[in-house]
Amino acid sequence: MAILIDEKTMLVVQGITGRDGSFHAKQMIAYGTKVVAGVTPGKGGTSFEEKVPIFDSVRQAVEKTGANTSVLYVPAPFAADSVLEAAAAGISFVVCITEGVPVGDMVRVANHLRTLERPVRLLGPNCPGLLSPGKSKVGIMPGHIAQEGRIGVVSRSGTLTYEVVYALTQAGLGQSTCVGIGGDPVIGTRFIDCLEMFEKDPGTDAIAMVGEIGGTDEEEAARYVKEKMKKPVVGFIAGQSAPPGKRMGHAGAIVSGGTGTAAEKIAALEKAGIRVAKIPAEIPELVKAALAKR
Amino acid sequence: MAILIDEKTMLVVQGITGRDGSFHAKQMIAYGTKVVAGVTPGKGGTSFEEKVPIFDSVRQAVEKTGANTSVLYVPAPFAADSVLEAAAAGISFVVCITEGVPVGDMVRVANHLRTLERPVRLLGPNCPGLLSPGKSKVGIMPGHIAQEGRIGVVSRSGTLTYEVVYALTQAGLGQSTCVGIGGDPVIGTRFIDCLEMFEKDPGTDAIAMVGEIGGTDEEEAARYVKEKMKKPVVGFIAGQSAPPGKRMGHAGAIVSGGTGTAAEKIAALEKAGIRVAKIPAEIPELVKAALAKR
Amino acid sequence: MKIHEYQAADIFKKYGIPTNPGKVAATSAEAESAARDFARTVVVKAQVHVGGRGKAGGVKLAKTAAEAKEVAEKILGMNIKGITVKKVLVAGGIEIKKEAYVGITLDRARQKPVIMVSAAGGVEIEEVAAKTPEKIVKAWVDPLLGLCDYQVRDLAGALFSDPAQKKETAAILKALWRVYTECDCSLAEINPLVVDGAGKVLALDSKIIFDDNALFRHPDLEALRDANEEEPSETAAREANLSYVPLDGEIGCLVNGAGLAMATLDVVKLYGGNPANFLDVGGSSDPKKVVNALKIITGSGKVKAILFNIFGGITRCDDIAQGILTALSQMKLDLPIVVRLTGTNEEKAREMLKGTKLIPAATMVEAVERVVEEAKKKS
Amino acid sequence: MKIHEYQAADIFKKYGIPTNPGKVAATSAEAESAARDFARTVVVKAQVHVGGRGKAGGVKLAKTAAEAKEVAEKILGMNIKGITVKKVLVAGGIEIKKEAYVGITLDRARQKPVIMVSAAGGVEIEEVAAKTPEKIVKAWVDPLLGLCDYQVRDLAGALFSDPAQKKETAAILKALWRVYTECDCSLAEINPLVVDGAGKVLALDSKIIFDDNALFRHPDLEALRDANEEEPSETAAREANLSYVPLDGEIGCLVNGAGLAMATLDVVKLYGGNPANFLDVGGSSDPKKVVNALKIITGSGKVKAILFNIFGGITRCDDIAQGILTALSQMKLDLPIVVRLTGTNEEKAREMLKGTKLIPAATMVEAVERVVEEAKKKS
Repeated sequence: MAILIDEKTMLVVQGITGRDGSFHAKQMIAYGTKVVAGVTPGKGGTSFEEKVPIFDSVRQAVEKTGANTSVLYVPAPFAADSVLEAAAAGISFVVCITEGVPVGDMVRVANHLRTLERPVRLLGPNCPGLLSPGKSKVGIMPGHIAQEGRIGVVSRSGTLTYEVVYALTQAGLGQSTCVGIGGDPVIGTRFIDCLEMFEKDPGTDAIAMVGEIGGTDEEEAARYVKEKMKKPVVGFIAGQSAPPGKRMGHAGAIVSGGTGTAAEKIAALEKAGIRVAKIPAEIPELVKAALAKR
Repeated sequence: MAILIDEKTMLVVQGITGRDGSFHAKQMIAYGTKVVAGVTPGKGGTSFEEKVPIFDSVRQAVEKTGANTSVLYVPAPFAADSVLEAAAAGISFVVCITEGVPVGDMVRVANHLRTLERPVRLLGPNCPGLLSPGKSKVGIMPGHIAQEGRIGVVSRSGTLTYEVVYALTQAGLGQSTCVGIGGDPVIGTRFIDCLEMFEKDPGTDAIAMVGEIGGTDEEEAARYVKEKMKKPVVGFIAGQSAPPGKRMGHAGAIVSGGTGTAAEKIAALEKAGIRVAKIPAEIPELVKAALAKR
Repeated sequence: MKIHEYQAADIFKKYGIPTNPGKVAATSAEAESAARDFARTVVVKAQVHVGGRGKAGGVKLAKTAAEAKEVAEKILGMNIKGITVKKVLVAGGIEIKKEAYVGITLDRARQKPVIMVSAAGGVEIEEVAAKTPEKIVKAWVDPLLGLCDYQVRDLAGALFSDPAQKKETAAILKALWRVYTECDCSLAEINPLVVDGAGKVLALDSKIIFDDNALFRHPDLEALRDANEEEPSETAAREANLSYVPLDGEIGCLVNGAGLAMATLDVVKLYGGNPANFLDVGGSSDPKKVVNALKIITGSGKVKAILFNIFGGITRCDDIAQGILTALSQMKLDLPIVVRLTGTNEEKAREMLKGTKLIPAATMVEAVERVVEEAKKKS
Repeated sequence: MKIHEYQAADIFKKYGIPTNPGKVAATSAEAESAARDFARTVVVKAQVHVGGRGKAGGVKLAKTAAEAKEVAEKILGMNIKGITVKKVLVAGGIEIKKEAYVGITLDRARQKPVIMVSAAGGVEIEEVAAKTPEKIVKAWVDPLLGLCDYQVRDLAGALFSDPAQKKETAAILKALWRVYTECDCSLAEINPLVVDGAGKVLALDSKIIFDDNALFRHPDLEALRDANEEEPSETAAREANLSYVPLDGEIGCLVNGAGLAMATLDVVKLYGGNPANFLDVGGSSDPKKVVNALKIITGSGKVKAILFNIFGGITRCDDIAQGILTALSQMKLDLPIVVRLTGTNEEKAREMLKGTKLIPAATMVEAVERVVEEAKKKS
């Protein structure tokens, strides 16, 4: 089992003819993801790698191929519109890889998606996507670092996620699904959403949650773990040595007005009974210990 | 029994110190409606008729008095904002009497209300309000023409509603609730909504539905009656002699692009098995006949 | 509120929509001079607030300035669907490669604006909708989100395949959406939207209808109103704040409330009469309003009998009766007047009318029967 | 992106927010001349992109032009939180009757903009929030609906009771909302918003921070950037499209990915080292990027050892190793360099580094231990 994507995922790639889109479309196809369609306005009627039909719009792609999930590799100025297009076309899960999307655009999109009668989930923006090992890979995560298993991973970052996933794999702890939720201040799917899905997923035994400075999502997640969850969660928070007021690469990774520090987050996690790793490499041990305790 | 308003209705009057607001607040109090608060920005802390406390905002009124319903007598330029204020303040039923509200404003408001997690129902704008005889009166309908009973009345107009209600009363057919949904092209509560509520209301035996030219709400209501309703419905459509392209008083009463004619509506109602009165005075007979047939 | 094609074109231009430049002429000499400036074939178009002017002969080509003068002479003063043509628009003729339709209006059922486009331009959209609905592509706009780029792309793609024309059309659609929302339109339409000889996309005809309810916040648009396009009675009614529509019959109707007024006309017709008008006199007992209403209704000289149909509601019937009597005392009116008053104190009101020349009636049907009878007596 | 007070005030003014007029001076002579124009007491304010300039002595009153010159002399060149003051704003002193706070920012938890107002103006809002949170009134704005009049009324009413001041404040709040949304701000703040001697409401200090992600659509705002406010290394990093933050330590860090970079700094600290910087070098194997990054990191001369921490991901580690080697061959760099490469072909990559002066490491911890050791050797 897995969350969000699995064998039933029928993917449409928005921006499939772009540099990143075409590269990662190939990677996803090679991994075994069912890439059923691509979209590039003006290139409808052609095909990608002579296998995947390309359409002018997501609506057409959904009508003709039954795609249920989309992934976006479109430039930042057009990302919000592409998410809205996917949502309106009947896609129920949209993964926005694009980095540098104006925050105001995402505020509008996130609030709009919440009002739809038919629920549409957004992952990202500014995220590496997600991976259900052996089932499906949507986004840019390297498939080879992961291994099928029963640990859920949820993280705000990219390569740090890979680091953790790889460490788990090397420790013999395979993953149910690895989700990169993205490093922007406003994102579609948050820690709590993933924790809730992992809690319900019969294929997941424990969760590794990788947070970072900025915002209060980790604190809210900690409360959620304490109040609602039975499965063990272990954590890591990046950015303990980040100076206040500086954006640490991710638009959302900033300590501002004294809130969002790593110390606060670690304290909140520990208060909720979550073991917090000091270094990423420590996560597999903590997961093993948590599983042994059950 | 009744729909939308009854003894539990706790009313706040928005614009209570204006000419119309104060006049009808008195009328409603005299009828027995529980008017618990008034709102006029800048007059908070004073009281209306030394009985009803006045607040600067609906939020304050709801906090202090527990009002659950509001009625608006505010000028057209401010009506949309007042509806939004009431909705945000926790009011669950907003009655907008105001005439002449820009259609664009109501399009925004109607679409916004639909997205709220806590449902907020709007009645109107450009409507006479509603009356649950013997229980509560919200709006501007004359109370004395109605009588407690088991007929539901729903209508797009004002005085024509009174005409029908009065005719029913004189024929010995009391009413459960009389609802004026308003004559604008975009309104919060439509025929279908009222029909659904009347169908569920154990205090209602039959429904008189008074439509008019413009739009297709009567046609949709007819389909609804045929497919979903067990209680008898009788109808009347005003505007058979209206020329096309002319706005007949109500902003919504216009035959445009060849649609919205009275003939079409009458045909749709009859096709759905609804008896349609030729003149308003015929409605009570049709209701009696329908009740007798059950 | 409707405005003229040339006024709508001005607004479109202001929002960046390419239009076909033209000049307005109120005389044939002006038309001739305008045509001379163009120095090529021109089209002379009647400026009236009704559709179907082409079929009515209100749109003509002219190859020379002299011909333009001649044509304008014919069109100016022409009566199209009851309205006299006072102005023509003279515009340079252009080569038309393609004709499409784009328009934005309110979808009342969905309570959302809808953008409609059709590759079948030049004919009325209602006609296309009736005969070949598959030729219309629609997109509904979430009014809180606004028009999205992907929608614009979709719509433009439904009209043209040439990338440049798609791009120009996308820009036009975005601008048209801005016109629609920023000017509080109930209709913003380009029909036809054409591709000209140079391959450029432009609006060849421009149509806007404004939401009357929103004009209070657009004084600049309100100023575009052309009172020439209304009957004088309509102008008078508007200025007196009365909701009024002139009709063809001989029975003048004064009713309180729009729905009741519509129903009253229906009953008059059902009982063999012909209403002269729709008029909502409102709920008050103000004699001045009644005087204004009576003057407007009887102004045409066609009215043979008058019907008051008033449902008292909260206002007392005796007050209303007093208002009517006061109004009638202030004007000379030699017509049979039937008065139906229902509501609080209706008996007292009927009592008051006794001994006057007003004919009281207890019900709507009774009143209508009586007024139809009175009108027939006068025929 | 932060901008100066005087630049923010210019934007506020353009949107109709009354501000206290001032003049920018880059020299004490300019400050003197500006003060002379005001011909009354002036306030001389350091223009720097950091808070707390008042406490740092960067804001002073001057009764005469001569005194203004003197004061400006002191403030210009002053170092406030690491930044040298290059400009001052000279503004006429005004009588302050009341001081309030108004600001708009994003509430990340609710994913909606929040307007905060407080009658306790003049102090930092974080301080008010910490000490007397009940003094802050908040309103969350539905971004699709926009700011509503009832919210504005509520907020203005929370600050002032005088009707005229409420009305002025309402207009200011509406304008501030327009600034916030139309300019893609992450913060738009007036602190203090004051009532002056004449009873008028105006912005006495103006602060705006723009969303970096949205600057591409605001070239006019991007042009307001003051490179003087950055360290030269920051400017160079920005121009090289590298995400970089200078820190105080001696271990230069080149990491791919922001999260991994933050974690790397944390591990360096945990193992007793001090990172010299945060730097995300990206996922590619482009030698040019590496050269730029190394130049930026080593520019200060403080760096004693360098750590590459690269998680290969989809890019092959041997490619990355080749990129690093090429980069190093293009520049002279006499520092110990520890390289940790993980991912596809990592063994091959480590093989390639053998025989070079680069020190390979298999894990992050191993690499950090080694680089800390190397840096200590150099101390």
